[in-house]
Amino acid sequence: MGQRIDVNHENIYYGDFLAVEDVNINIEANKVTAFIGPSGCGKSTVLRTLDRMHELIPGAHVEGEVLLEGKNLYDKDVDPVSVRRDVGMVFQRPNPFPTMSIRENVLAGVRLNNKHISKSDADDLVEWALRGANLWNEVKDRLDNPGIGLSGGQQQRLCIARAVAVHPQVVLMDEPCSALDPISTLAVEDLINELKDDYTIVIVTHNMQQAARIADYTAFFNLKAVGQPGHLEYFADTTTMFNNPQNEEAERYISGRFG
Amino acid sequence: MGQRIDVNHENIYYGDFLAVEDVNINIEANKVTAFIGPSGCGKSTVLRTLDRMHELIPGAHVEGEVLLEGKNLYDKDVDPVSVRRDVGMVFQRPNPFPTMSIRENVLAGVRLNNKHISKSDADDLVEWALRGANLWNEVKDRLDNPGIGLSGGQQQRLCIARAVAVHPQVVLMDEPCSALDPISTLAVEDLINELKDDYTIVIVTHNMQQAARIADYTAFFNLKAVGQPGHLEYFADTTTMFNNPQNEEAERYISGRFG
Amino acid sequence: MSSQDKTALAPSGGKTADKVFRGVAYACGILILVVLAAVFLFLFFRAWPLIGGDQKANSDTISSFTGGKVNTFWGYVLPLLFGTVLISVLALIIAFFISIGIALFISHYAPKKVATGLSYVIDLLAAIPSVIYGLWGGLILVPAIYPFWNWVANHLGWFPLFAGPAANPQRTVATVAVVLAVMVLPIITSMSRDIFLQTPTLQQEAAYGLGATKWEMIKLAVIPFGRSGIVSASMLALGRALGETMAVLMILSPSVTGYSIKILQASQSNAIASNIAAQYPEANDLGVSVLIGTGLILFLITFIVNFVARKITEKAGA
Amino acid sequence: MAEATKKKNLDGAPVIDFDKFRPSRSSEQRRNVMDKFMGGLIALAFVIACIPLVSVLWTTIVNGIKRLNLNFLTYNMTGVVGGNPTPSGGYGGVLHAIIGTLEITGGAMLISIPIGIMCAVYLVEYAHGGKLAMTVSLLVDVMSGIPSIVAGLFAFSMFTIVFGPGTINGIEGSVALSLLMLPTVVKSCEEMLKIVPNDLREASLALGVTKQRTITKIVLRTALPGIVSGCILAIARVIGETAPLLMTAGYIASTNVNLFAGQMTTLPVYVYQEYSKLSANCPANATAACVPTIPMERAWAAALVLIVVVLVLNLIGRLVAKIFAVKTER
Amino acid sequence: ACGDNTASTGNNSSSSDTTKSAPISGDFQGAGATSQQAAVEAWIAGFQGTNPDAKIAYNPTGSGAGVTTFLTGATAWAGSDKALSDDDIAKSKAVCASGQAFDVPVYISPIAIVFNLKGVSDAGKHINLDAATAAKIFDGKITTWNDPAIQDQNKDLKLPSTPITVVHRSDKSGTTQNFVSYFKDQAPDAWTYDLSENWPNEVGQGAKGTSGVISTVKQADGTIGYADFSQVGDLGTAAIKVGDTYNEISAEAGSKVIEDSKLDDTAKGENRVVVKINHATEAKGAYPIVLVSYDIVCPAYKDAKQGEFAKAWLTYVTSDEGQKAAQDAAGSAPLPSSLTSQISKSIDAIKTK
Ligand SMILES: Nc1ncnc2c1ncn2[C@@H]1O[C@H](COP(=O)(O)OP(=O)(O)OP(=O)(O)O)[C@@H](O)[C@H]1O
Ligand SMILES: Nc1ncnc2c1ncn2[C@@H]1O[C@H](COP(=O)(O)OP(=O)(O)OP(=O)(O)O)[C@@H](O)[C@H]1O
Ligand SMILES: [Mg+2]
Ligand SMILES: [Mg+2]
Ligand SMILES: O=P([O-])([O-])[O-]
Repeated sequence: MGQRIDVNHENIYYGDFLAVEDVNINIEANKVTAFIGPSGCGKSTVLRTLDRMHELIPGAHVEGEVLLEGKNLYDKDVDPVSVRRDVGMVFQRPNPFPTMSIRENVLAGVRLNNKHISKSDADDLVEWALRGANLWNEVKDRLDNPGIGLSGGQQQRLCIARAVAVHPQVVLMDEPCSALDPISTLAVEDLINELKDDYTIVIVTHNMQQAARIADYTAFFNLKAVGQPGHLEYFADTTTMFNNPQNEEAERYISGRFG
Repeated sequence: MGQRIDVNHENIYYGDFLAVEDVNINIEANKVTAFIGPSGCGKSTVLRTLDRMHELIPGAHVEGEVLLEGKNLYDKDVDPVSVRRDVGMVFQRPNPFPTMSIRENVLAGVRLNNKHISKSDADDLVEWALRGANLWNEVKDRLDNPGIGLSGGQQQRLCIARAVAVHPQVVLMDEPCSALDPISTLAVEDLINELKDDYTIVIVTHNMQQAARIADYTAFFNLKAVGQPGHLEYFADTTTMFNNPQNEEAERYISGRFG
Repeated sequence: MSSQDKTALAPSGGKTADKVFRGVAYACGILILVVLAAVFLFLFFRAWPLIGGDQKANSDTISSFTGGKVNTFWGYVLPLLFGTVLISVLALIIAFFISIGIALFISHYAPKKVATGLSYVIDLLAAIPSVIYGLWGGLILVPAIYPFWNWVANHLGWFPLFAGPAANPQRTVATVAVVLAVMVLPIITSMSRDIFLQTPTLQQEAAYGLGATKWEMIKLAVIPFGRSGIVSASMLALGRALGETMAVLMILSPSVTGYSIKILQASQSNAIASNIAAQYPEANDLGVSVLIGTGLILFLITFIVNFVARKITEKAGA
Repeated sequence: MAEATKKKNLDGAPVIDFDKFRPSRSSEQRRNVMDKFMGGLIALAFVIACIPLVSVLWTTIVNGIKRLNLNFLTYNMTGVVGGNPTPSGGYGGVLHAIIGTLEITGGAMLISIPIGIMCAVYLVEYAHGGKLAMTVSLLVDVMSGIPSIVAGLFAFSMFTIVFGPGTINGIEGSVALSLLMLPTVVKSCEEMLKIVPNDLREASLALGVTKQRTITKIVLRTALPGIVSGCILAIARVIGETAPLLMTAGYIASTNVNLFAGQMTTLPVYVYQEYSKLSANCPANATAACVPTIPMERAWAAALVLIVVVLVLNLIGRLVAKIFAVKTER
Repeated sequence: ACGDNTASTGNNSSSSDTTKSAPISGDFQGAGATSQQAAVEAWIAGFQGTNPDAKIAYNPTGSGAGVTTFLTGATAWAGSDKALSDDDIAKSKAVCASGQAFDVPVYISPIAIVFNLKGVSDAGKHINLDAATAAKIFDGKITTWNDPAIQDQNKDLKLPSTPITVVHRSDKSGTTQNFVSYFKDQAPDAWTYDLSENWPNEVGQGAKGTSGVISTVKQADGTIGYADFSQVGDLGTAAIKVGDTYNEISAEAGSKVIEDSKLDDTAKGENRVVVKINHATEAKGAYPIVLVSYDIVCPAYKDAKQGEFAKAWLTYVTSDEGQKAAQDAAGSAPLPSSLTSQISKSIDAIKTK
């Protein structure tokens, strides 16, 4: 089962620079929540605080709370490693491990937890994950080829397969489809739809059609001016957001009259 | 004035691997031609043969003709450097020069070609190009900051500004908007519309709405099977392509029923 | 901006510059071959009397080097070669893991400010001349390390490498290997640190995103990325160890002939480079030929070592 | 439609029991322990390495500081007899050796850095894994294994053949050192050029910039900090060479500023020669100013000077690298 | 030139008849024996006192390399611990303007047997050794300090059972050859090796250079080695049995052996002054293990200036003044008067025109 995330009064810094200010958002379990907004408004930044990836950047830190099923991820006693195990992530640019084969890439996360996996279990898992990412047919004959030998789109799908193969509770996706063609995009969207039965999904997207298609809730981030911190402008269920937004900025953005 | 490109019986190889087979296409001057098709079908590959960037990959070569205003780019006496000066290119991933400021990045094409340009001309050129790429307002106060310090979307717009700043005859764009938010995308689309008065534009895109919005002609590439060479399946003016395609594969692809 | 001096496909300026530059680059590439050929030919030419000269005089010369114990070239050079390789390999083994550890410490563990300072210290240490290591090793380390090696000889003496009794003073292969390890350590460290620091953030985040611990992230992203760099750093290090002259000369008590792996005993082995330095000043013409012959062997052995290492790198890179 | 695709995607996909892959408590513990353990080992490696390194520096500083003063730096070794002080009140110095070191190393830099950079450019930018390039790059690796003593023999004999027997001068030492520097320069430049993202070359070439200008203005410029630090490492490797310089540059007590004629003392050779003297004689009637241990003291002081010279060079290199530093992409 | 210390003025105050001729000027180079280095430094300083425009460099490369370089014509003179070989004499014809090179002794130094033994050497005591015992020690036949052979000669010392670690030169060395030639002459049964500049056996530890030997001996208890007397420092030394007494080492004691020695009549060639050291000497107070080091010059040079220099140089070096300078700077033994006439005859043979 997926888990819910509640973000309370979150301020996000890069060193001294306050990148995103006072975010409050409730992300429902087993739903898809989309983050939209103009470039530089901090969508990626907020997303990366949900699995404590943000703090890997030197000097970066977070104020406020991020509650995963009520438990604050930023509590002293929480191990970021286990947070990241429960909250998977797919990045904007495809990043397969260059020295690993396609198969090993998919298994990379699982191998960390469990050194000894029987070959047949591994085979099953690889097939499941690759089918889910709509990549199976393209690569099934060359599972032992290096993952970086694939085209950009294929690489990104491989990364999605790798992320879902560890079966996280929450999956964060930062523009996972921006490098994909429509067919692959559709397949990934279907996969997201399917995954939400089991997991909570948060996705950053520039494609509003995509948000409208797949998200249950949509968060609109905005930026008052360049150099100012970004903030969460408006959060609503997707139908309201796209059909009847109660926020002027959001309406202007969605209708393309922005800026 | 833009120039027309005619591609005749073009086969494109990576080493021994025939990536794209027998492309024949006529790209009209001062029009926007869009390349669409599934991932891996060779859109980028074909695009990169139009300014002889393809041959920079070791072992890669091309058979057939690419005529720029009737002159074969692949003739013995043609200098690929001057081809690339006349045919500009914008890449899928933003690639500003990391050693240069925003301003220097825009001027790179002019400066690196050892052209001397007065400061006021340079200022004008920088402003013109950055405005065209919808980046001026965001960066006008920090033109001397490094280009690499911008966000992904901003970087890509900077690259577009850099490409148009050299006033090419033809501009090739490989998914230039895939990392941009809708606002920037709209601005770039407007820019493309504006540029086609002077130049010929070829754009690879995954976003069919975008192709429909901006292209005069659309080329649909396809792939019979993985490992097989890609080919140009169908070429038509955009209205025909999206409303009444005379090709079954294209129709299935456009309507999203593919695969 | 308005001046559009466009004639389509006009030949571009700078074409000559392009050609010249390319020519110079090629010439410099080829120069490497020429230089190396010159070195090889010279060594071979100077060593020629060993093959084509008066064999009686040759064996007399070699006898004079070895106090009459050996009078053939191979009998002279093979033990030297054995000693050279033994010392260098031991040094590399000692240095390798420590260096990788330090490199990782700097690149991924130490706070940024500390790391910058440490990097600087390591870079500086790479520059400490071997003659200073020789001074230090011969005067400070040799007496200081005796209790340790003596302990090793007493407790691990059953292992042939550590067969006792430990020589006192410890001017032995073991001590020299430690000094050479210290000398090559900064080379491996600074090169692998540079590579580790360049591990793409994307790769590292991919690993972290899967729930990897720091060490697992290093195993998944950093080490594979740096592997060929590590190998080539080790190669450079081995090269330096094989050719190290002064430190060995100033510390080791050399043997005249013989193969031995008793690294805690004195006068068991000698290295080619330090032997050349020791014998060259007093050698006559033919003696120089013999020494250059041994230099040629050393040259060939580094060739083989580097060749093999190179093949390993290639395989790892594939 | 979602139903249909779902079926299509996972049609035939195995059913996975994810509990099998769950981390067990023990495995989690094992991973945590492993993480801590390796972190500890890595820190330990650092501490272990620090012992000899600190000891080397400490010994050199403590022993070297004693005789390191302005007099030592501004006089050479002419007229120094036994343990007796010179008229200037010192005990001889290293001025001639500092000058020799700077000139000989500078000569080696002038020879090997341009060749090395261009050779790296050839390997990375022009030769796309061709046979010649493979050979060159292999031979560069081989060359990096040339023992310094062999380089010395090579330079010695080359000059002997060209300029007659017994030729010993500074440039001969430079040639020997450049042979040692060259592969280091080539290799580090090669690494640095390889790291420059191909995107940048394409971006530049697509602007219609010639290859030469792309290389000089984009590629080399982007790689510059790395190249500078690579060259510093290369200099660092050779500045302390002793054995080849004993054969090629010789040893002289007075100052020689002419790189092309006459013997030249360098700091490492000076250190070694003073170490070899070990002690000086003080005759029975000598005054208290006669110091019998002066040669070793000079050796340590010169060693300290050598380290300081290296440090200063490093600082300069770092400053250069910083001024031209490239902000790296995240 | 820059950084020069003004030549020391102490030495040339005495009115010297030997250097009456016009001052020499120019660049002159020598190379050779390391043993001479300290003395040569003093000589250069002294020589420059009267010839301030002469720039002299001595590269202590080692005797062999010094002779080799001299035979290429690149240096004005060579320093060598060993007399020229017949081969070298023959080769020198090509280098010298006329005649062939010859050698004259310039530097005599006793070779000390040094040791480091707790309770003995650090108490400032010496040990007594005869040739056979010393030879056996250095051949590894006697392995502990309290071996009866040693103890018997040192009744008043309480010797411990510490194992003996022999320390010898690892590089080719004139010191080694001069040292073992004493064993060869005086204890032929105990020392059966051929005479060579290389250490002949694998006993103990080797070290590079005199400095290496001294620092090794200093590093551990129970070590014994040999080194030029000037480098002994505070290490213990052995008194050697000459006749019925044990004579301690000193510069004068070394000189006495040479005084009691004859010229080597196997050294063929004009003007050569080669000493055949009489190890069997019974002269009172003589210390028999000595090293004689030579300067090698041509009787005539292609460049007359070099000849002028060589003549003046040797004249100064072998003069009382020069020998005194060497004695002060290097602790060497003075050339005995028995050799001086021969030496000055040879020096006179150098043509300066
Ligand atoms: N590593 C970093 N160091 C410093 N500032 C950063 C860093 N990454 C992002 N920022 C800044 O934080 C702000 C938010 O950036 P972020 O990448 O989250 O925006 P975004 O909404 O994801 O944009 P895009 O749609 O272009 O991906 C921007 O002002 C950006 O310049
Ligand atoms: N550098 C290369 N070397 C070898 N093969 C390549 C290379 N680049 C692309 N290919 C192959 O050429 C074919 C066409 O690739 P291309 O990148 O042109 O596709 P595309 O249509 O642009 O895909 P996408 O939409 O994912 O960008 C693919 O099969 C790909 O694997
Ligand atoms: Mg983002
Ligand atoms: Mg593409
Ligand atoms: O002076 P030597 O080095 O030959 O003893």
